[in-house]
Amino acid sequence: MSFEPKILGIACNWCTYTGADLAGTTRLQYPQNIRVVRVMCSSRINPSFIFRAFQLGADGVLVGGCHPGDCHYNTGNLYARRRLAVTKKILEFAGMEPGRFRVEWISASEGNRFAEVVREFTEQIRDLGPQTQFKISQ
Amino acid sequence: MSRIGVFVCHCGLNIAKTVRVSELAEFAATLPDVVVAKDYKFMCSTPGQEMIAHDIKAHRLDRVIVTACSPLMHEQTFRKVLAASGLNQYLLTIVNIREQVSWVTHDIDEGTAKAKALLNGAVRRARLLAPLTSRVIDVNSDVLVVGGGIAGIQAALELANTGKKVYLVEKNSTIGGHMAQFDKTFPTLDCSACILTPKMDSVLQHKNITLLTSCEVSEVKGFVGNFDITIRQKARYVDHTRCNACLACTEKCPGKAVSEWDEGLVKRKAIYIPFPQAVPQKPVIDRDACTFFKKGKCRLCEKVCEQKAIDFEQQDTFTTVKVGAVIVATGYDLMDTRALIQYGYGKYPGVYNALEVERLFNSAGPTGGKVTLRDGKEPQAIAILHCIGSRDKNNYEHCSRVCCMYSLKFAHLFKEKTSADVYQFYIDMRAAGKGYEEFYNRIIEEDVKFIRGKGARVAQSADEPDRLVVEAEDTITGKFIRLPVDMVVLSPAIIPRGDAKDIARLFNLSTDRYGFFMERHPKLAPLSTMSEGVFIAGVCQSPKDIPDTVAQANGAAAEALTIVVKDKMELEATTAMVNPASCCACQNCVRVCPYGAPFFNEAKGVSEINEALCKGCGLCASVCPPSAIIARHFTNDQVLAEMEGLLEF
Amino acid sequence: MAISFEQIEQNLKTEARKLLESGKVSLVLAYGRGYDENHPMPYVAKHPSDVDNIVFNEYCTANLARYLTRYPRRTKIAIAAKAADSRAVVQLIQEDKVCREDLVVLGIPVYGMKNFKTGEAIDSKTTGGLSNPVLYDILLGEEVHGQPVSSPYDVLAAYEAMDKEERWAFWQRELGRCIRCYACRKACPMCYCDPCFIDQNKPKWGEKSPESPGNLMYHLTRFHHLAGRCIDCGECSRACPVDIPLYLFHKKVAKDCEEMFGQAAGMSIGDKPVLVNFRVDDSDKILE
Amino acid sequence: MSQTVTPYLEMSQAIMEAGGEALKKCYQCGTCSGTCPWTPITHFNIRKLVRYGQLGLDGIEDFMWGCSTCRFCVERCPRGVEIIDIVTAIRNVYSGGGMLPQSLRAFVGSLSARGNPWSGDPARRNDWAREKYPVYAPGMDYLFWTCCTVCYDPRNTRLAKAAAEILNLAGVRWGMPSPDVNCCGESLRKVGDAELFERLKAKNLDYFKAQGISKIITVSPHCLATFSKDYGEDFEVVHLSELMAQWMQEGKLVPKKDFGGLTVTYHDPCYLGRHSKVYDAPRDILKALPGVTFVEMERNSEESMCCGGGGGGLWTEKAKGERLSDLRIEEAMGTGATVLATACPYCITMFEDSTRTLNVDGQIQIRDVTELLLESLEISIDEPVGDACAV
Repeated sequence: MSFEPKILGIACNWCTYTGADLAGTTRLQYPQNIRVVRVMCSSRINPSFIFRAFQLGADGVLVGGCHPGDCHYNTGNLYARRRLAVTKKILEFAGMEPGRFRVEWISASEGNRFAEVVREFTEQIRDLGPQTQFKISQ
Repeated sequence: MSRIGVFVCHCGLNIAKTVRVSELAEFAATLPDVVVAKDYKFMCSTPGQEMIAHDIKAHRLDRVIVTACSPLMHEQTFRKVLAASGLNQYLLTIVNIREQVSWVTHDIDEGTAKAKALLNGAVRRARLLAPLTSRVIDVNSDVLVVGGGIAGIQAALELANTGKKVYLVEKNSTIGGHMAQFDKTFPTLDCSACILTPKMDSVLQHKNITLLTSCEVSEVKGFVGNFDITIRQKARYVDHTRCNACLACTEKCPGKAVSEWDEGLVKRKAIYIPFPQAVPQKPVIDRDACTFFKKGKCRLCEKVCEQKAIDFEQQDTFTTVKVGAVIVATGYDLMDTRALIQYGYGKYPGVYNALEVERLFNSAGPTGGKVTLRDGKEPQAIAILHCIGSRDKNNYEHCSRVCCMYSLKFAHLFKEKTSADVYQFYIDMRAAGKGYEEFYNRIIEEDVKFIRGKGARVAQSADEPDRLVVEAEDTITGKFIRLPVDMVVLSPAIIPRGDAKDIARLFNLSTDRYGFFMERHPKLAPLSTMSEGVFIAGVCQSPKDIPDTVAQANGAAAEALTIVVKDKMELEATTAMVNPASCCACQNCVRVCPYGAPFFNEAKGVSEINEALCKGCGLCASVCPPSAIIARHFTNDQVLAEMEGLLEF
Repeated sequence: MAISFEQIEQNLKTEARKLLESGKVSLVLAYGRGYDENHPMPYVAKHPSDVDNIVFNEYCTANLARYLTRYPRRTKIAIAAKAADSRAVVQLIQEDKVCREDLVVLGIPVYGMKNFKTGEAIDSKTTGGLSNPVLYDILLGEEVHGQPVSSPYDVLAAYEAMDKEERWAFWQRELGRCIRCYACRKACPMCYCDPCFIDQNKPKWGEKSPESPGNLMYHLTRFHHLAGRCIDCGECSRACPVDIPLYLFHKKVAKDCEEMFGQAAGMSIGDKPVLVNFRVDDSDKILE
Repeated sequence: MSQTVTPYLEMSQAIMEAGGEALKKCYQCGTCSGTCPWTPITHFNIRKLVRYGQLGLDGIEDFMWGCSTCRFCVERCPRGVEIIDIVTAIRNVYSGGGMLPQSLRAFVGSLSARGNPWSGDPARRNDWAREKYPVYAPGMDYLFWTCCTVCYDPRNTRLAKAAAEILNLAGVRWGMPSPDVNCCGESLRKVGDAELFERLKAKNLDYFKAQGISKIITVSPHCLATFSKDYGEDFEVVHLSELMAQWMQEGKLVPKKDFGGLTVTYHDPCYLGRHSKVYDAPRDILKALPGVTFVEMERNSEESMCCGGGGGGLWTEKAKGERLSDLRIEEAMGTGATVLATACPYCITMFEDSTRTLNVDGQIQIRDVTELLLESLEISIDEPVGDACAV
């Protein structure tokens, strides 16, 4: 059986989650490997959420937030940008493939873009193969 | 142990077509703590809702999971079902298997598998949910309006007419703002005073408006619905409760100072009213110009005042008012163009800025409405220079928006009042507005000369020393123009009031790079700010004309009304709180919060959160290294549990 | 110019005595003798008579800023601070953990300090490439000039050059040895949380027993918590009983932060820690 | 003259790639052309040059050589366009295609063959010094960078000598470059020959590195500007006027000679003023000279007029009536000054030329601030002032 990656999405309520809904409303098709957790703002994402997701067996993690400047909470995503950038650097220095963790700004009107990013990311993770480094074997 | 009910919706075929809903319900029944799991055609229909309500009672459910469309669609609907059944509404979880599952795949196996994973996550999260209660607070029914220009006047009157009590704070001794300085308004050329002074008078007369001139906001406490605003009444040295506005004092006063109202073109007395139609029409003493304050002798005003209203001992006083909402309408200043040495403002007497020219046209102005130069002569040639400091990276990048139109108005008035030749030096003519293009055409036909090229330099004429020359390129012909004129009018950049930064700090408003107040959303919330309950109107937000300002003022009044019309309001329940036992006093939360909700309690040595200000974004929780902050409804363990569930299958 | 440790010790004693006698401070954080010459220990002088117990030699590597947060706010403290230590002081001031006006910083310009376990000089590894304190009230020696300047990040080259599998294996091996004694966080001047996230049960961020996944969670999260705050004193690594080179990871994160945000930790008391700050024009490239 | 044209965007693209990226920002308001000193007196129009560049229109050749890179337009541009970069890029693109005016061919040729614009023998670069002054050796405080113009142009060798004497009086350890160096290349870069510029620069940098040079003094603001902006940041460059003003303030140089009521005005060289933001130092020096009445021209400091010598203008022939230096001389004389002081060898050359063609060389003298200061220190360089102009 071919490898079906597990992808965790974490999306902010106001932009990316709404954009993902729009992708549905407009019936855009994308792979079903992504499972989205809704948070109110991308700034809610604790770096440990990401580390934990990989330990729980996620093959890839995609974070979505409002475009910088459009944050529902004004500046939340500007903090998130810095904090998640550091998270990414830590993962990479620990030895993880850089492609497994990705942050994208997707607005509520960009259903198309949400679908596109998910398609592309899923392909990328499929190519990288299963994530075994962090995963805690049961 | 919780008792969870799972309700899977078919949404007709919308879901059922690509998710095997009955299989999903059967799967749900196998998950921990799930005591009942059902599927139904339309869960949001009345029978669907009744089924949930019935099962809550029948199965003594303490958690409900609805597996249906996006929470953005029906979360509220189902929350009401829970509330009606005696269950806390925050114990509801929605699993989005329509927008994010059934509609985005054609493969029923894939759809079903993903739905199961999502549901698994939801069950794990639901077990950890806690009931939340929104705090309900009383709402102060009054409104504060800051700034007594046309925006503030309009907003105050609109609100007062609905029966709400309004405090209108103005830092000057009269209301009216810049509009009261104008003679005519574009494009209709109706008299500014004729349309404004009745409104000013209504403010004074209105039983619901408390007019606070010579006042400034000095402290803001509280939050939406419950602001405590401290207002400083600056000493006027005239007891306005006694003064009968006979103005005998202003006649006798020997003290002189430049008239701010007339843009420094003339002098006024030390005890004065700024202009004849000022509201209130009672004088104040300018301490810096008063002979008594300077030399300790004089008191002429006191001698002539029959009402005994003069009070040299008066001090600043402070009062606190309670309001539910605030409208900020603090207006604008013109950029100080002296820094642009190439235009010679402040150096050549023939160079004027736009507001000075407004005063020259005004019949109550320094020249009685005659257009004369500082030496009393009538100008023979006049150049109006657009975009001075606006649209300019070295100064202000924004377009000041009204200059094109007022420059046309000036041209018209110059033509009407003098026999001068009038030239406009412009980059682009911007006449987008009702009747504006027509006005532009009218001015062209009045034989005003339009030179398409930004004025580059103003200098003294070499041949006629009392005249000026304007240098520019006419970019249409590519010719260098050296134009002898008697008068140059600069249209300077419109910028926020010098003290806008203080106002921003007081009300916790964000500003753009130049200090204009930021709206919450440029399109969908143009009058709201990041501070709940504080609204903005007029040029303090960005340059705009009078019609737009008035429209904004009405809009801001309506926005404020939506708050103060209620007696009580519910605060956000999904706020953050600090667990003091874990707080390490790093104060990261205090540093990052866009709303200023967290604060450091020095006495206890821990951070605390003012829940009334919290909007529930969760930023503070993620920057809290010892996880001492609990972001309600999105707690660390809730999110982790959901992730665990999602990634299990 | 050679460093005279005796001179520094002498100056330290003189200043400490003056400060305690005048009542300007209620305690002086310095070094005292351990079980032998080569193992000095942190020492708190509270009375002028304690001053005689103060020592200073090349093994006084401990970062005394660690102890600043142990005293009630507003305690007047004098602290002996080498270059990296002074950056810790600055960082703590930025974080409002201590107030500038409550501190007398006794700056020690020095190089050639030695790891008390190995005797090896620490200059190129864990001093942030600095010899002189960035903040002080009194300098206990002449500023050091003319020492070969090395980038604090030079030692990273070998690790950055590894491919990701090698690096993963390296850290698996190193972090896998962790016995979860938490000496690293005890020694760290920036680890002042109590309780630490890893000690919590709700949520349980990671296993508490010394096995790989829990170790990884603890250390990676700690690296994040110290991002933009670690001042490269190297105390975590020297404190580690199993000699895990934690300083390498901290250094890498510090380097990335400096590159991305243009600010190194603890250099200026007016700075705001980079991860509780932002610039509107931060580039999205940092996420790539 | 109406004709149909088609935008040729490949050309516009080429200009942007050559460093004229700022083309995109311009909104054609005419501030540059309204500010440009050339617009009133020649057909050169800087706005049109940019416009033609934006659309890649034919006919750009008519405009490309008029700019003297005085930076007045750049300072005023509301869009922050680096207009000089555009001019340089356009010249680079077109002169690459062989379109170089006749007068500039000798200039470029000399730079290419001899490493200086004056067709001077490279080996005789230091002849002006007559072995009186030292060549730089490692360990010295400063390299005194002698501009090609002060080495080879007879009038300007006086400036070189004056500067050398002042350096000696100030007591600094200094040396001039060995003949291994060549022109700084500033004007050449503005003329558009980026390739040759890089060659000249590399040779100079090799010399700087080999000698371990860290501090450089220039008398030409052109060398100053290009060293500080185009040569990297490995060394510190300063214009002599700044040091002289500092030394006077420190009391190291004390003017003695009373000039007895001499009226002096000062012309800000574009490359010292607008390019390098040095306005006060030369004025401070002049004001401190005993018996000098200092007067300003109307256009001074940030608003100073250009002499026309920058951007290759020094080597380009201009018709009478189209010379900025003539206008500037008239403006200077209008103040009643009998000495026009400046601080740039290019300005000196341009103005001396104008005083002769206007036939006013008896009424106004052109002096470098350095020369005036040396005179007030009562040191004369061993050469009569009078006949220096003869070439």
